[in-house]
Amino acid sequence: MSSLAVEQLGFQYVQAKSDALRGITFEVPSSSITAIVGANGAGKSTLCYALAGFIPHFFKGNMRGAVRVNGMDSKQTPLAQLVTQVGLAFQNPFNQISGAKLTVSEEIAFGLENLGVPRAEMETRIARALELFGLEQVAHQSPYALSGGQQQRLALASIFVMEPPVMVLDEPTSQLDPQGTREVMAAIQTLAAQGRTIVLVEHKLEWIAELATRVLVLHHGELVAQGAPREILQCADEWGLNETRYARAARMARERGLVAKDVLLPQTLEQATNFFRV
Amino acid sequence: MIFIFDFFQPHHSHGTSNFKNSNPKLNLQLSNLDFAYPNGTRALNDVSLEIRAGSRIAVIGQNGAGKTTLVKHLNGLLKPTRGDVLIGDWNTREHSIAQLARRVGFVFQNPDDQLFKTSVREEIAFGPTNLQVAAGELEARVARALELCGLQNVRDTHPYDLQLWQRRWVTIASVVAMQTPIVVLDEPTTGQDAFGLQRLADLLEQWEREHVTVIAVTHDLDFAVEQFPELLVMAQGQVIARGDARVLNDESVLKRAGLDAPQLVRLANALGWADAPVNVRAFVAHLAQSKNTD
Amino acid sequence: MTFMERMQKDFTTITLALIPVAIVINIVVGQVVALLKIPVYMDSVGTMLVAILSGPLAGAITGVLSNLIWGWVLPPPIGNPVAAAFWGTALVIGFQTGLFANWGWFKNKLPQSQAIAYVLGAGMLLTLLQLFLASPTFGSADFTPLALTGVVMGIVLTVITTFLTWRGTFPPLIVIGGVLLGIVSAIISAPVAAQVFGGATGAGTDLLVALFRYSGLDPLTSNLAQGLISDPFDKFVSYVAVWFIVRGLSKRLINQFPRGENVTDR
Amino acid sequence: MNQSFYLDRASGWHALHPLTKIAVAFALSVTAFCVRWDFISVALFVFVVIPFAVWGNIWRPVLRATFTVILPLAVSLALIQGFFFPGAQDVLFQIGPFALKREGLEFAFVTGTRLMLIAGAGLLVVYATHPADLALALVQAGAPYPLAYIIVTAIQLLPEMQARADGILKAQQARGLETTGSLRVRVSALLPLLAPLVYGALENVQERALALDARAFRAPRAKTSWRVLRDTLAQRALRWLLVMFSILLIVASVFVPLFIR
Repeated sequence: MSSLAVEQLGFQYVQAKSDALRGITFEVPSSSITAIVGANGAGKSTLCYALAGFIPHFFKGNMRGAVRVNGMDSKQTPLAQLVTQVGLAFQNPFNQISGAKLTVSEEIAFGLENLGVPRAEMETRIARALELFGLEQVAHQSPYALSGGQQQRLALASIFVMEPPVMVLDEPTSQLDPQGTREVMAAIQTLAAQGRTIVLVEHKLEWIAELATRVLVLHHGELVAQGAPREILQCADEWGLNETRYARAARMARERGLVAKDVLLPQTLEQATNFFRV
Repeated sequence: MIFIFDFFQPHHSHGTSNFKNSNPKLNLQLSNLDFAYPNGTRALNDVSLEIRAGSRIAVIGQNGAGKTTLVKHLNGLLKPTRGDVLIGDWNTREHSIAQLARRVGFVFQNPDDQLFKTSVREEIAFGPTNLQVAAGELEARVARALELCGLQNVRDTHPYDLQLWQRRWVTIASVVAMQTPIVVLDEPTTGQDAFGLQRLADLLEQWEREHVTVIAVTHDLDFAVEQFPELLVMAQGQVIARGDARVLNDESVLKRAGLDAPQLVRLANALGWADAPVNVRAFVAHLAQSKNTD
Repeated sequence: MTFMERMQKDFTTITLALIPVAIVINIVVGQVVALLKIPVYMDSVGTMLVAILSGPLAGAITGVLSNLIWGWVLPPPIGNPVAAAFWGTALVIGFQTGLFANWGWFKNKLPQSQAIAYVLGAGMLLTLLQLFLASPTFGSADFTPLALTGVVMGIVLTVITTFLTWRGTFPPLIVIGGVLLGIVSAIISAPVAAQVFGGATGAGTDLLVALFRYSGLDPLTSNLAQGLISDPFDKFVSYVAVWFIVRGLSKRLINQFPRGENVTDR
Repeated sequence: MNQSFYLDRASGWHALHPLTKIAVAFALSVTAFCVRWDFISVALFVFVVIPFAVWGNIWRPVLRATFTVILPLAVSLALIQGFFFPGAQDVLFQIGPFALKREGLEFAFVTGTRLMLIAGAGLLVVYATHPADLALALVQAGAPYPLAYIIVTAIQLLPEMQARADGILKAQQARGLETTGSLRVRVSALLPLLAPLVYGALENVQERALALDARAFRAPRAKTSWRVLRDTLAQRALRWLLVMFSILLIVASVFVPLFIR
């Protein structure tokens, strides 16, 4: 069963000259990691906003088509209800701190307070979120005192704790160093393993090839390809994606006739090792 | 009163100000550099370094290794606790940041700490205007910066109507237009797609032709080994290795720096090759060679 | 549209996120300007921004909260309990600015000749007000130096804004709005200053109050006169500053605010 | 990194419910306004505010802050009222055309000490109450929920803005902006420094709003709270008494001429 269904979605921001998205149709199966890739300006963030209901409820503009979240039409459902179904986290960890809370625990509690969750239940849920995202050590620190990677994990924890079945993550690692990226990716993997549906926008293709079950490619506001990571990322270079060095080396080797023509380009270390070993 | 900008407090005047704008051969000399933040954190520990004019160096290492602290010394943003930084014949202690801006251009990580004009063009013109570049030349410099950074189509756009990655290009362009003999880039690859990385590579080529010294702090090791002939590896406030991409073949260096090897190094290791190729071309050449010998 | 509907439309999340930022802008800009030792306060720029972008009610609330926080939540040296007493003035600044913005005063739509006429009119009103306050009809002492200063400042501001209007970059009605708002806020502030603080607020403007007292005016009128001299200048300059800030904001952002149309379609 | 005014001390005064502390400050202020005795404010300050401040172990900052606020005010007051109090007769001494009069000084004293008391009482609350607790108490007392958000966010933003201001100063200097030297140089540096600060803060507003909505900030339900405020029956009774006392005093001062100032 699919938790997110997008039909002929289009969007134009108010006073924008052209469409940010056009004719997008796809479904996201439950308990999977779906990656969205594309060059800068391809419409990835806009799509995330639409999936989480911020289009049409937050951004002014002209929306066409429909997004269905567990069967509910996002246009007809109030945002406060949609966010309990689809959680959204985005690039800049600093701006995701509510500002209204003084410690990491309180910050995580913020969403639960808004949903009116009783304090006793909050306690267990916050404890679980702190543990899952490795924030126990800093639970009583100010959110502003954390490192970038910790702040981003706090942002994810704050969404996770509200227990939305679907989590949309818009480039959660773009501001992070490799260490921070690894931390966040590990957390995402755990979430998927626990049955959450993840939609992930990410530039680092090696991670996508490693984690994603499906990949969607956006190009100039349109959905140009979707499918399994290794197949889809074959022509990553044509869409302005940062191809892995494995794929690039393999392509060059293929052009020089050093490897077989019919084998798919490798995207991960493991695939590459097998690819070049034969 | 809050001193939101500390320049309202009394300041001593900095050095003399006889500027020579064209100073093509500026070597950087860092000697016995120590730096501790006011809260006591020791960020640099006895760093001595010489960077010759026209070098292209990537500074790599984990967060907290002292990379940004180091490069912030190169244009006087930070003044050493002990030791000296010489930019050509200028000691950074004796010159204000604004004076040093004639010699060292600095691209910051967060573009929003500096953008304030209502068009990209004006924003790029701000730096050169501060350096008293004449009107005619100013136009030419801005036009050139716009072109090199791929911003011609948005020259009259409001910087905040652009995406973050584009705003980052605006700050790069504003340094390009200052035409300093030395350029420092703090995490230039953040948020860039393949087109952006290619543009960055082209810009590095352009600077190379002009003998501009380029020092970049980056987390993107794949990019660093491909685009920078020289790497400076930092850990715990010290430079632990310096050299070309082959320094990353050394397992102990990677371990001390807490870094993952670049993809090709990892692949070469997995394939059991003795030494790792620095870029895709070298990798394929090595592959071809090994196929031939088989 | 009913009041409740309007409230819901104006108090979007983005408005709520803007209000604390606006309060901090009030404080930061106010402090920096205070350091420059120029005779304006400029401590309502943030309030005015909210009023323009999110409507009069949001502006009024920002004004009140700003003064209460400045007065009672932040400690000295940043905070100053004196500010809290003037919450009423802050409320009116926010509300009035919101109304002006709704009437389209922050847009630039008038034909040039008419625009220049408005600006000249407002400038003359400001200058005449200075003259009147310094004339023997009002007080009884010799106010020549004060009158001279006021008149020169009035003329300088008139010339600058007329020039900007002539160049076509300036909405002339905000100049009138600034002067009007200054008069209104002087009228509201005077009783508070006179009754609660006995006429002194510890600021540089106390010198003016003393001057009017010396001329024989009663406490309330002295404070009123002081306000009528300082406030129109202050609001006039603040409006010009706010207008430049709004002009500098990206359209993408302005469009997200409930009353973004108050400043777009220029 | 956090706001600098709340002082975390383990004292009985700190432990009181925020509304209790506010009620004390309120009753003190009302008394100062309503009771007709020239030394009422001084008496309350010495016999109530200072002991409470000592109890809370915050007497040093409370006194320091009170006098930073009051001193310039008092000087202004003494000069304006001392020399220009309407209808004053009793000349103490003469400086050129100006006469310092007793009635004026008395009025300045009463007004000045009253302001001192109000400031002191307020600071007593501010230094001993965590702003988040204050906000929570207000919301639990029926104030609209976003009020808590606005108060706490505003005070957290201020140090953030100061940190950013430093980054901006450096960034613009690195683009060759001179910020030291003559007044003209400093004034012309103001725009490149203030503008990114203001624009940056404003441009972040949209993402902050997005993050708030993503956390169901506007959900139309009864909210719960993770933070817990300690309240007791005794404190509730005390608050009620203090409020009743204040109201009585106000009413009395209107009807009983003895009380009117």
